[in-house]
Amino acid sequence: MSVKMLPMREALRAALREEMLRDERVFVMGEEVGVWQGTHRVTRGLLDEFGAKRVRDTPISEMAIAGVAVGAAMAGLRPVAEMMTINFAFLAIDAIINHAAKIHYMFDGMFRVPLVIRAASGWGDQATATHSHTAEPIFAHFPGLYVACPATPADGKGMLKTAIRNDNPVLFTESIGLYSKPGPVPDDEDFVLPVGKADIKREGRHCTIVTYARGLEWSLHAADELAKEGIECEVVDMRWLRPLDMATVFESFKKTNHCVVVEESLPFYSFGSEIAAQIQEHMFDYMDAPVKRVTAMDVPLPYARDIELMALPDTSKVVSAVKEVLHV
Amino acid sequence: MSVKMLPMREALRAALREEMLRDERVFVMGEEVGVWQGTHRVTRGLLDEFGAKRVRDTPISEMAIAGVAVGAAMAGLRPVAEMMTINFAFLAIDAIINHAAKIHYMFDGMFRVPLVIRAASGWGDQATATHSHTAEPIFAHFPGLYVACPATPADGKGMLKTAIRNDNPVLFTESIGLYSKPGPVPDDEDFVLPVGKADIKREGRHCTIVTYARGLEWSLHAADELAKEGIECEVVDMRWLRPLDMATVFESFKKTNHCVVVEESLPFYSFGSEIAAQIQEHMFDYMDAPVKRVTAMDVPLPYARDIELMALPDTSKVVSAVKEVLHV
Amino acid sequence: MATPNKETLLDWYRQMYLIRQFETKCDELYRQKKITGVYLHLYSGHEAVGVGALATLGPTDHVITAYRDHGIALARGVDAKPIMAEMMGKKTGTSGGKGGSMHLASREHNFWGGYAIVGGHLPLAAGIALESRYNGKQDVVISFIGDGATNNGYFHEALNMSAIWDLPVIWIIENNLVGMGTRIEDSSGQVELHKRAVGYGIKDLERVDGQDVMAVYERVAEGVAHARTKGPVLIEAMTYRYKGHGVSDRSYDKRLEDELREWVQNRDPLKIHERYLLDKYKNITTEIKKIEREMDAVVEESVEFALTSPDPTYADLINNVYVE
Amino acid sequence: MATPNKETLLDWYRQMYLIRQFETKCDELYRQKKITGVYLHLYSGHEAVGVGALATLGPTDHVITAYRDHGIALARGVDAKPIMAEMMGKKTGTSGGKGGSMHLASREHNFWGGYAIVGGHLPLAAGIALESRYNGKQDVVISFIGDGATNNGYFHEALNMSAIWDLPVIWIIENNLVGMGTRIEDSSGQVELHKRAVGYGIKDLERVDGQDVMAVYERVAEGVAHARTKGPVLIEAMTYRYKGHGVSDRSYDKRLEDELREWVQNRDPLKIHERYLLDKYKNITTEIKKIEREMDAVVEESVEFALTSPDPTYADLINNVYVE
Ligand SMILES: Cc1ncc(C[n+]2csc(CCOP(=O)(O)OP(=O)(O)O)c2C)c(N)n1
Ligand SMILES: Cc1ncc(C[n+]2csc(CCOP(=O)(O)OP(=O)(O)O)c2C)c(N)n1
Ligand SMILES: [Mg+2]
Ligand SMILES: [Mg+2]
Repeated sequence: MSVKMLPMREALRAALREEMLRDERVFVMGEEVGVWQGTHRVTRGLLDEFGAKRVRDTPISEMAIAGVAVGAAMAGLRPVAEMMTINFAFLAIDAIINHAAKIHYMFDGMFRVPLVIRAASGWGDQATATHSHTAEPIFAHFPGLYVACPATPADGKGMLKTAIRNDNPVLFTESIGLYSKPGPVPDDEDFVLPVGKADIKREGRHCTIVTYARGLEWSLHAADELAKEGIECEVVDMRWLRPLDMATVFESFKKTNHCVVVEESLPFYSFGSEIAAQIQEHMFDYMDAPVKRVTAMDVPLPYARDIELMALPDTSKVVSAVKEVLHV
Repeated sequence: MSVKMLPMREALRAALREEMLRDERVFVMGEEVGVWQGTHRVTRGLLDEFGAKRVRDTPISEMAIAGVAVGAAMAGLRPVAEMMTINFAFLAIDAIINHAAKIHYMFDGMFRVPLVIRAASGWGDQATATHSHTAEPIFAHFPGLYVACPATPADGKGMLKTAIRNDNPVLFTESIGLYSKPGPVPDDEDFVLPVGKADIKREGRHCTIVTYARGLEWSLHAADELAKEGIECEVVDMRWLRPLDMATVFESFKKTNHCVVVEESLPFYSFGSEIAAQIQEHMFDYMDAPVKRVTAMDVPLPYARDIELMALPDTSKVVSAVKEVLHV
Repeated sequence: MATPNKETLLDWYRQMYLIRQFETKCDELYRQKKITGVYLHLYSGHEAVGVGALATLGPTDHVITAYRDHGIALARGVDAKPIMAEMMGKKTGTSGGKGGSMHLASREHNFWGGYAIVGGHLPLAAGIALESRYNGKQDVVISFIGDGATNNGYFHEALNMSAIWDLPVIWIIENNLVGMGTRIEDSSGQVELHKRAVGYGIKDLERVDGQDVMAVYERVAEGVAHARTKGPVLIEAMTYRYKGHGVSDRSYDKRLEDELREWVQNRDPLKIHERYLLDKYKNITTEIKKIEREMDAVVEESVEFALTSPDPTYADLINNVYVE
Repeated sequence: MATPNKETLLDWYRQMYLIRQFETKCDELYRQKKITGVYLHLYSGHEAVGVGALATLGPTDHVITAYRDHGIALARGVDAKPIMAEMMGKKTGTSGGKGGSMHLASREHNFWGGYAIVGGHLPLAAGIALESRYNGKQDVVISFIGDGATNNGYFHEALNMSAIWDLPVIWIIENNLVGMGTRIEDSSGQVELHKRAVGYGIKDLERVDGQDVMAVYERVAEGVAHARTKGPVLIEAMTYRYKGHGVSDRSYDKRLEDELREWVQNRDPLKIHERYLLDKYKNITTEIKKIEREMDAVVEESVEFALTSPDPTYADLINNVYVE
């Protein structure tokens, strides 16, 4: 299997393109996905290649984008609907959690909703309070939905292909901060990754860092720095917020007995809350120290660059947290 | 101060009425709040007393109900907007979290949004998957908003009055399961309760039960049952999911060294997650056992009564959880 | 469009009568606490809209509606037994007892369901229509809409999207003058709701008397013809609900007793159609009575079936959350 | 409605020129990385809409808009200095550097802000108008709306609510033919957006040439008169954006160079108004040039002010989350 270096956005595009070639029922819809070539350029070139039937520009109608995609999926198509950013997905949250995520159950299996909702997520570019959400943990609160949050181009490709082929609705978030980051990507049309499987991105024995999406970069950099001081971190990339692969976390924790959770999102009722709650619940006897969380600060996010960056997690905050749990 | 026995809905109505009498700027708006007398009868009689200017029936337009209320609040009124149920508040979540909760910060204090959004929350009446949310923890994820969730008629009255007088936007949820439950309510126009203060509803020394809203009833009943076996539970009613009064929880936990969290909502990324995460983080040395969570089951909720009730927390589940953390 | 023959006209009567009896029975069962829960919205009074509209469709066409869905399911030909079983939350119900009254559906009838979030099914209708166009089919979708639902963002976005993509949807507003308790004058700046069509460049098929099954049939047939090859249409059917908003929410309607009496006495869809049949065909009374007795039996059987059906179990509670 | 005198007409030119220069400077500063971030949406090309519309208002009236808000702030009389400081995220900015380009506002000018969620400010406009009616005032609200925003649920719900409550809002669509890259024909089933008024029973004041400040003024004045005592109106102003959607999103516009050239050459609001002034008044060139130099200086001063202003600090990051 050959491998290419691709930035995240191109890895995602490759997944879309391959799945569109593979299955006539797969189509893309959303704001500016066609003529404009995609706000984040993920869909660049697809309109030219596949035409307006399969690459559908929509009005600024988030409720309908999600809702129409649900209907089309029920009827047998396999829509990949883009929410330009997850901020606007709030306008579609009813269609996503009350329709996409509930229809299979509510009609006891009569209908399926094989739908992917892609949404760019994250902040740090002065996009200000309304445009700086990383709200995927909120969506992952609700059963019936899968929530995929890749951190590397290879995972991006493999997980998006999985999401498209899966018969369940998937919210697929793409970190804005990762779109341009390159990584090796398998050049294989059948490279798919299992739903709900976490991945150990670095092995180590002193502390487990649990993270996802953009948090992986900060975590790996922190692990590099800490390694210089002889502290070996195991970095678990959750990849999916639902289903949540706690087995992999527990396995790691049994070895390290220490844990830091790293996320780009807000602190309360969030990703880190759930991970920490589950660790203390199921790994109590293995805990040498409390789980610490590194998150965004609990404020609506401001425009001015310097103060915005103060609110963002970063490598040094992860390093400090690991040292704190290890008491070094 | 005299006290009256009132069911929750009447305690809430008394709060609305008193505040409307006290302050001309306070008005009520929402679906069916006027002519129909309120879906849950909380606003019964208010249209007759205050007229259509101050008791405003709206179309089925949740986005606009919340958004218009935000604008009116910015301009100096003090709207109390009703979302018939929190399920429909999903349609207004953008207006609530991106507008109500962010405007004060985003314009650096230039505007204030003294707004209360009331929403009935909860399930157990065969309302089915789309109509059975208890999503207040999701809203409490976002800074800029207060989230109030009273469990007793007295708290309902005092907290609603506080919410109306406060200059910040408050999501005020009312448990459907509690509307008809009576309790003693101070008959005092100036009975207000502080924002973000938890309340110990029962003292005890063996195990702390942290809960809110409808969970209080199950918790108190469980505490009664457990008391018969000599197990004394301290029941902390959080009352506000934001700000979250962890100090009261920690105080109790230092004494009991054991904790069970009880909530009507779903398990993942929720209330119990946050409480458990904070306890292990700040109270590690006091923990004799992991915190256990009693929640709804992680399924979209079904119609059929028997299986619906299987998914709901109840007293016996709380009793078992307490025994489990106490190893008895 | 062929004028319906006697058989068809009688069949419409049969359907309307079945719906009326079914709903009356549901009401009774609710009061007897054999149907439980908080939501049960009866179609009594609306029969001619559902029956007339669905009479225009072929089996590969599609239907979708809101929570006031019993009559739509019956008019689409779904068996009364699983419908009644669903009311009682039984395993044999259309949705295995998990959806309840508001969430009836039948995949084999291309009846895509009742939906309880006001407006929530409107984009679903457009999505189902998209599949038809996408796959080069001629199938159309009828989507019913309450008058109250037309003020919701979903209405706006879904109708607009159906317009720009020329989707084959017949949007039918069932205007019964009221949301739960809010009168249309108090909820819509434009009380002639069909006029909203112009905002989307959708063909406006105006108002039709929703109590006259023949009028509904003719107007919707015109809409179906347009939708099949061109694009969406909007029709506003004027109707009335007889049993309040839902069975647990009737108090307010007391105030409207006069209005209700007027509709029941002078604009009842069953009476109007019966009179039409009596005028047109001699000696049809016997046939009508026979049909009525048959439908009474269908309803009774459905109750029997539902009452004796098993409840769902814990296994049902946890299955079908995801497709495995 | 009095015909504007020379002073007023010159003042409009002054405002439009100021906006144009201010935006050109912002563009330059962005390219020099003195303004940073991803969002900066320039008002160049739209000047006559904002200036003509706001000329109809008194100081107690209200204005609200979306993220393309620099021109609206300037036309409302907000000082260029804090506006420019906000672009640079400075403590001295209109929003203390926390809102940025998309969130300018000034309480004392009753300018309620720019808002970045498409459609999100429309119900806010209605709410502000509600306060006016509630308190028996005569103040009106002008709410600008992008053409793309008219397809969003907020538009529908807010306009309808303004209609049923007779709220004093002048809804002005700034139709620049495109959302980000989506042409209006591809986003709206009804390309004459003002026709949506009928769906809400709102007074339809039709299309107006948004490049002619006088035409805008007259039409909006009519709208204001109606709104003050009666209810909402809808106006569609045809305009064009010169600098792409935002400064970081210009690529696509290359395809539209011909269209852009046509608007700049033949329909530029500054040129149209200058020609009008030159036709009407002799020897006005000197006055115009003088105004231009003054406004150039205003822009330069604003840059100087912004560049030398302090950044917000950690204390600002954490304050004003709540009113204490
Ligand atoms: C989004 C949303 N808001 C509110 C409700 C509560 N609700 C249920 S039915 C209804 C009235 C709907 O009226 P209409 O559309 O006219 O339908 P009808 O009941 O008259 O058939 C309301 C407000 C809901 N289910 N969904
Ligand atoms: C709800 C929402 N969806 C999408 C966006 C992204 N977005 C920002 S501006 C814009 C286009 C708006 O076009 P229009 O309303 O015509 O205003 P214009 O930019 O032409 O002034 C889009 C899609 C957003 N900010 N909010
Ligand atoms: Mg109705
Ligand atoms: Mg535009």
